[in-house]
Amino acid sequence: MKIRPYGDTSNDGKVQLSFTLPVKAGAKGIECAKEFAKQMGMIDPNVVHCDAMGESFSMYVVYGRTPFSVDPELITVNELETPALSMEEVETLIAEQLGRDVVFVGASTGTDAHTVGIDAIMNMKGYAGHYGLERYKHVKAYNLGSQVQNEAFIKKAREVHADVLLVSQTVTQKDVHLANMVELVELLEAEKMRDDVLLIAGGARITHELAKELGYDAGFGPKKYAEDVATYAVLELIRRKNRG
Amino acid sequence: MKIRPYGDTSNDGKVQLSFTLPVKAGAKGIECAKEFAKQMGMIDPNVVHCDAMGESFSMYVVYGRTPFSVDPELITVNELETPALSMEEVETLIAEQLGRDVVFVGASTGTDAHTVGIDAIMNMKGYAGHYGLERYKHVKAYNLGSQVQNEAFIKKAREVHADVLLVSQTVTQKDVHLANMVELVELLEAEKMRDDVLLIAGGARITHELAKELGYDAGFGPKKYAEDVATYAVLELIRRKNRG
Amino acid sequence: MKTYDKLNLDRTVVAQCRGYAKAIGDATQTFIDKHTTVTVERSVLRLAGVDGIDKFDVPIPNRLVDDVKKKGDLSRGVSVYLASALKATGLPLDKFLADYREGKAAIVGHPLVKNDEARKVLKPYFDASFARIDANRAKRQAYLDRFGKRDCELYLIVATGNIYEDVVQAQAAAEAGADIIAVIRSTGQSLLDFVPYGATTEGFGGTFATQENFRIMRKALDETSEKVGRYIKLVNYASGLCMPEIAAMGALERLDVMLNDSMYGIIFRDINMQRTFVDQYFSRSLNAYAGIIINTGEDNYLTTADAVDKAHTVLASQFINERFAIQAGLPAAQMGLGHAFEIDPAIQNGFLYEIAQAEMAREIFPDCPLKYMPPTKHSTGNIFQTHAMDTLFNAAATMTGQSIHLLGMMTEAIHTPFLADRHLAIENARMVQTTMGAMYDELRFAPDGIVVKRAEEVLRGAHGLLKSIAETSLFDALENGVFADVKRPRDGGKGLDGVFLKHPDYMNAALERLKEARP
Amino acid sequence: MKTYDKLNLDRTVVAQCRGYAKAIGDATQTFIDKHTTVTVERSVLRLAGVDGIDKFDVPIPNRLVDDVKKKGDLSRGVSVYLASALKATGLPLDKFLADYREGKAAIVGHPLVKNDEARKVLKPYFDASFARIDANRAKRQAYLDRFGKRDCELYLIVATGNIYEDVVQAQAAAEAGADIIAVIRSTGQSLLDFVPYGATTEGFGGTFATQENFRIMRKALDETSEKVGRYIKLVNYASGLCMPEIAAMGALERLDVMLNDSMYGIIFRDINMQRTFVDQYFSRSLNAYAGIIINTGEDNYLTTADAVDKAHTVLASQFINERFAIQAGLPAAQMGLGHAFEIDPAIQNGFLYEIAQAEMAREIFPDCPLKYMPPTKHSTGNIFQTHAMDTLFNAAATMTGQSIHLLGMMTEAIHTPFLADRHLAIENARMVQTTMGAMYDELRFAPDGIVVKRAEEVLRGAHGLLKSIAETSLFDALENGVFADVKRPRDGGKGLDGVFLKHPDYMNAALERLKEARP
Ligand code: B12
Ligand code: B12
Ligand SMILES: Cc1ncc(COP(=O)(O)O)c(C=O)c1O
Ligand SMILES: Cc1ncc(COP(=O)(O)O)c(C=O)c1O
Repeated sequence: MKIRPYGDTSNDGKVQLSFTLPVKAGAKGIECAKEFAKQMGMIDPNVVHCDAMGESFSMYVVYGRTPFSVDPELITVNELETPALSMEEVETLIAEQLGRDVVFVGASTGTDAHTVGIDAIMNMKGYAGHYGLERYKHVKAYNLGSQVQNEAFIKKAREVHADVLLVSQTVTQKDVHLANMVELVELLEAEKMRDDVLLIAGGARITHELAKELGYDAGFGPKKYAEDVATYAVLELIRRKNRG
Repeated sequence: MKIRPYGDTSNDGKVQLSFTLPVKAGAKGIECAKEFAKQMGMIDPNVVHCDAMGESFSMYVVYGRTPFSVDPELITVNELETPALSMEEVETLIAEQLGRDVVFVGASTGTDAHTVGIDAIMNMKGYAGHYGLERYKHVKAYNLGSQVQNEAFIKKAREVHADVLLVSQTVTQKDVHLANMVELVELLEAEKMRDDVLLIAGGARITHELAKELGYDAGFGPKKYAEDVATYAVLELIRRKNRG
Repeated sequence: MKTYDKLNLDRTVVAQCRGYAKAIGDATQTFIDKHTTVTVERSVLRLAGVDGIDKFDVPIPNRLVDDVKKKGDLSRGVSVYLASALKATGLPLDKFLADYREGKAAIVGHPLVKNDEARKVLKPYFDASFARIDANRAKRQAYLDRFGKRDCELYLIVATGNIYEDVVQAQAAAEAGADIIAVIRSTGQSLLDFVPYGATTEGFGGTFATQENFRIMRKALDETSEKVGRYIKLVNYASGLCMPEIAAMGALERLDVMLNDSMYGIIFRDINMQRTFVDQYFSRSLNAYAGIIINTGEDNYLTTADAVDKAHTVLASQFINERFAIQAGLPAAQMGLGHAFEIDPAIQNGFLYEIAQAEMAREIFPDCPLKYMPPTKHSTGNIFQTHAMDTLFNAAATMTGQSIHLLGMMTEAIHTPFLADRHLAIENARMVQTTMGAMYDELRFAPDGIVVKRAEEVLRGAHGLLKSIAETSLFDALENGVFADVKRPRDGGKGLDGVFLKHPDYMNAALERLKEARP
Repeated sequence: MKTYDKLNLDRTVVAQCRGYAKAIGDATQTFIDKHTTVTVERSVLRLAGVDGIDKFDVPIPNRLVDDVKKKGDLSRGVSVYLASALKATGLPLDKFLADYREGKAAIVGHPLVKNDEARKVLKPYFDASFARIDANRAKRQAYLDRFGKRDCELYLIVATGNIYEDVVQAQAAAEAGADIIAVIRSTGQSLLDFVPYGATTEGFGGTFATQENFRIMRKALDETSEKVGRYIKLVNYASGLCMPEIAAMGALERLDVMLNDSMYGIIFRDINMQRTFVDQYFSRSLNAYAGIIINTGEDNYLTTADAVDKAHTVLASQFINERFAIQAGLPAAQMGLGHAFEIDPAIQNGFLYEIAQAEMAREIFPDCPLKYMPPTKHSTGNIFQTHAMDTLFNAAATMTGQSIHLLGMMTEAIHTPFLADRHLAIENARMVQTTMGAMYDELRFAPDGIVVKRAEEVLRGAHGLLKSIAETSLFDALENGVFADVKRPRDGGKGLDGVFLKHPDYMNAALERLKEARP
């Protein structure tokens, strides 16, 4: 069954839109805004607010109906479907199925100085009530911190025989993260290490879809915790082991 | 020259969108929201917020780029272009060019009980520093208040030989104003009075475009005051008089 | 909730205000006691169990009262006519009504029984309705005992025009944290001299208040109450030409709060003042009996009059509404006097005036569940700024310990609320209530500062106004436009033709019971 | 702005805190005075008028200092090398640099002149730069005399990465009401051991701090100042591996405020602590001379550490930053100590803690233009809720009389600010400042209430922490992670290889002048 946005009545298709135009505020600007909203498919867009921002910019708030609809049945979710196991379950899995320690190396790479995300996943105390990897039995977790250059990251990974690489990226302006994430894949390939590790990315603006596109094995966004990534990684390592 | 929305860089085309979908919050919902945003033309829409509203609804905030552009040169403004004269200028015009009192009858019609708008235009004290029509010399202003049925409105107009009818409409839910405004035009036509009066509408959600569509002579929205409507009405009456 | 003396208000002045209000109320009550109205009589019928419509959709209570009005003498009251008809036809009420509908029985034309006899004939019917109301009251109390009640309750409106969409939205709002849900009425309903019937889906700017709609929403909210473990209160509007009848419907369907102002209809709906005074008395007497909290409409004054200059009219009106409530037997705990946060945010120190006024209301009416209304007049299409303004309002409510907290909507200037607007409004309010937690207990104001002085000024203004009204009359005051800058003639407005001077033998079997039940 | 004693703080404890901070500062200063760094020496060159890059984009100051480091003895300081080279070649500085660029002249390999001689040789060059800085200071003062200054200044950031877009946005923000504009730097710049050159358009998360970019923005804001009749202050960041050089650039280009913290680089950029302590001293000495207000970075602590549990670390750090500022000759009026509104809004009474802390900072540092930072950590993609949270922050700032008020953005959790985000943030803040106007003068807190107790608790915590640091050393404290929950080894982090123990004959011609000028 197709669904449409809901303002205050089923299928009314109502949405709210706001944007800035590089024109002076006024009647002309309002018409431009309306025209623009129509190009976005809005029917009878209602420009409810127009405000001057200096001489050459103006902002608009628009409400209106849209004709579009989406069928949830036909939508595929580009997200890992693995159910998260508990810390104890993951520990048991490692002990029983891998029979050795799993080595994670993580960092906030490139020029990115945000550590709270990677710390949330790795640090003993974890985040929002979810313990980090350092607390897991049978896990060796190396958290290199932030601003770690890809070369240094790989060097450490080789040194400690990493099974899993955890890359955290927070700054995305001008797509700086894309360049940095792709560089890592290229370096790993050049070093012939790509197939020896599970390569996992995470961060506020990272999606599984994006990570896959860039050549990573998986991606984790907001509200993902150590058990999510641990479950995925351990199950995948087991799968690979069994595959031989 | 074509213009596009401005986020933080010229022509980046960035807009903000929010809406509700009748689905449970979650990964599926987020994909639906993304798909919907794509249908609205957004490129790489970024669903930055998803929140549950009970079991069967969820709301989304989306940011993203759009490919659309508008050429302000080609946009026609559906607004009255008449420059507003001052109260004194209008008074002089009436005295010199019409040589008689101009009669305005105004009301908030139908079931609409909002009077602040029509009072802003008509009452002596006016609104936001703009005197109302009652203060104009050579103007007779009858403000019938609110919840005035179209029949009663027409009756009064006939009684006082109105030159101009001022209709205020504030409640627009389920398009109640459209039905009411059209009814007035039909009644006036049935009474053969339509050509004898200037028919003017106003209100927060009224545009000149809409008023024209419904068969009115003009429409006035927010931030329009007595001098705007008086200027338009008096100039139009003079034009009609001169036309004969 | 604890109250403080933060403003050092002059208690003598407050007592004098109450004195003037009593004088005003007493004078008006003399008028009220001498009159009845068509809708008061229709409520009597409704409380006797009369309901339904004829084939032209005219409610049977209207048909019956019109009959008495045209062919009998309504100044005797409808009670005696109904009793006489039942007596004469020998039919039980339901049978009588079935015949009446088919034109086989009439309410007039029978020999009129004595008042005492009438009381006896009608007793079983009233017993049934009053028992139902008693049961409602008990059920509400049971819910409250079970689930408790928040100190400051969040009050949200739904207004889709369609009762079934209203249900969806009301339940979503309650799940998101709303404590009280009001179903806004369609534009124009308050001017109808009858109450529409059945479930409705076609209102404008709101949904018709019908008994069936009340029932549908009450049932839905009871379900949600169980689900969320909080008793969700239901509100509708008694105001308008049918105040008493809607109050009766509300009592029968377990509404918890009803908008009911002694003057709102006069000022904002141009309803005749004589009609309104009589109607508000009956409807409030009923609200009192049913344990329904009333909400008065002083907040509306500030949508047409200036919120700084006319703040004292709000306070004066609260004293008057309090007085009328007392006269109708309402305890303070059921007096939800209204006030509002409507000062232009562009005014320097406006927020200080707001908290002065809100704190003042708290200190003067410490036992009343005050209804605090959000900014509306200065909301614009800038939804972000409006949301910020609502945050300030939420802060003011928390800083002054308000009890019924109506939420502002970021789309106030645009449309009746969308589902998401309401959700965001609740989130905003919850955040403020949490993070500001004990702010009310914590705050003090500079002695002789702006806040203290403002409260004093407003109280003095109200005192002067009440004094001058007491010296003339409330009728005169309304003719002179003291409230909301709106003038209303004593004999103007809608509904005067429905007001009747009572016959010396007038009898109202329902009102008698309501009065008897007063503590 | 008037200050009050609303919290009844124990002034003895405050004085003891200052005592411990002095002990900590004195001990650290002993270390500082013994050392110099590559960037301190490069600043000396910059203040002598050395600028420009070679054909590989390496700045000439870096080339020269590297030469001395490799082929000479940097522990003598670069002053004497430069003077000796000028003396030996007989060239004026510009000619010498032209030759040097072409490989025709060297800074090392000349007989070293005596320090006194060096001072004499360099004097005219320093005279020129210091005169320029004096002129900047005078011009700023003239602007302030002409236009006045708001009590609470609104501080906005631009961060497009492109200096020309930054200009557009900064001007729009100033026209909308911003008083202070900060150009955020590109990620990673603080770890560069050189300062990029020229106008730049390609930063990430911010725009490179270059002298040309400073000039472009200063010019644009001067134009806007004239237009809006308000002096618009310009901010950039001195922090990082090039603190002293950027401070020099800021002094030369009339920046008004510079981010300059004695420990931020250590904690948040993993810059070596020895390096940072030496660098902050030189850069602050320069800021002091140039009349530039510094902004410290305590607010950042609460982005990684818990804002409730670790509030006392903010206060302790403020005392330390105050002490280092005093040691560098900064008057209180130039100490923009940082603090922040970062408590999770889901915490009961969090707002009360916030105002306790903000009021406490005001009362303890009454003459400092405190920099108050908005919520960032608990901002989410829910732009409406974030906007509401920012309203509460604006309220807290107004309620506690803050002086430099950084605005929160509704898109904090999403992207660096869009033009409209900034506009809406200003509108929000202006509204709060207007409607809450005199709130700071008006408010009092319950004696022994939550606010008063919270302030006492935080002060006591800071007291204990400072005491323990004074008993060991600041180096040890940083090794133990007392600030922001981050631990840094004394010999770890970036830039240690740029630190040098001074030779007994070390001479720094620029620092000498800065010290002499201290009141
Ligand atoms: C804290 C913070 C800082 C701190 C960082 C301290 C530190 N040591 O980390 C400080 C103050 C130093 C800072 C500095 C800067 N910041 Co900053 N900062 C933030 C802030 C407020 C919170 C980020 C955070 O800690 N979130 C909490 C964590 C737990 O969430 P998370 O990172 O998403 O992590 C979760 C998931 O994503 C996932 N995850 C994350 N990584 C990984 C990795 C793996 C492998 C997996 C499996 C999962 C995973 O798990 C976590 C738990 O669920 C955000 C704004 C905001 N509210 O989001 C801005 C923000 C991220 N910063 C920003 C910027 C631009 C900067 C600066 C460049 C400029 C400036 N503002 O000064 C600087 C320089 C930083 C640099 N060189 O990189 C921008 C980024 C814009 C963009 N999209 O590009 C933001 C969005 C603010 C803004 N609107 O401008 N910042
Ligand atoms: C004040 C007010 C009331 C007051 C009205 C008092 C009165 N006597 O007018 C009261 C409290 C009684 C009220 C009641 C209701 N209201 Co009301 N009310 C408002 C409010 C807050 C302000 C409207 C206002 O006064 N604006 C100021 C005036 C000056 O602006 P204006 O009308 O746009 O007029 C200007 C121009 O448009 C123009 N203009 C207007 N008319 C004309 C005519 C001519 C000829 C010309 C030339 C120009 C002109 O000139 C004016 C000056 O520039 C708005 C929300 C908001 N902030 O906008 C809601 C609002 C209009 N109300 C609304 C509703 C639904 C109702 C109710 C139905 C439900 C309820 N909330 O109880 C009731 C019933 C009303 C009914 N039967 O019609 C909705 C309408 C939604 C919609 N788009 O359909 C709004 C938008 C609130 C909301 N979001 O739900 N309301
Ligand atoms: C006391 C009172 N009654 C009624 C209403 C609404 O009435 P109506 O249904 O007549 O529009 C209000 C409006 O806010 C009110 O305050
Ligand atoms: C004192 C101080 N310096 C510098 C910065 C930013 O530094 P960087 O350019 O190193 O990211 C901040 C950040 O907020 C700060 O508080």
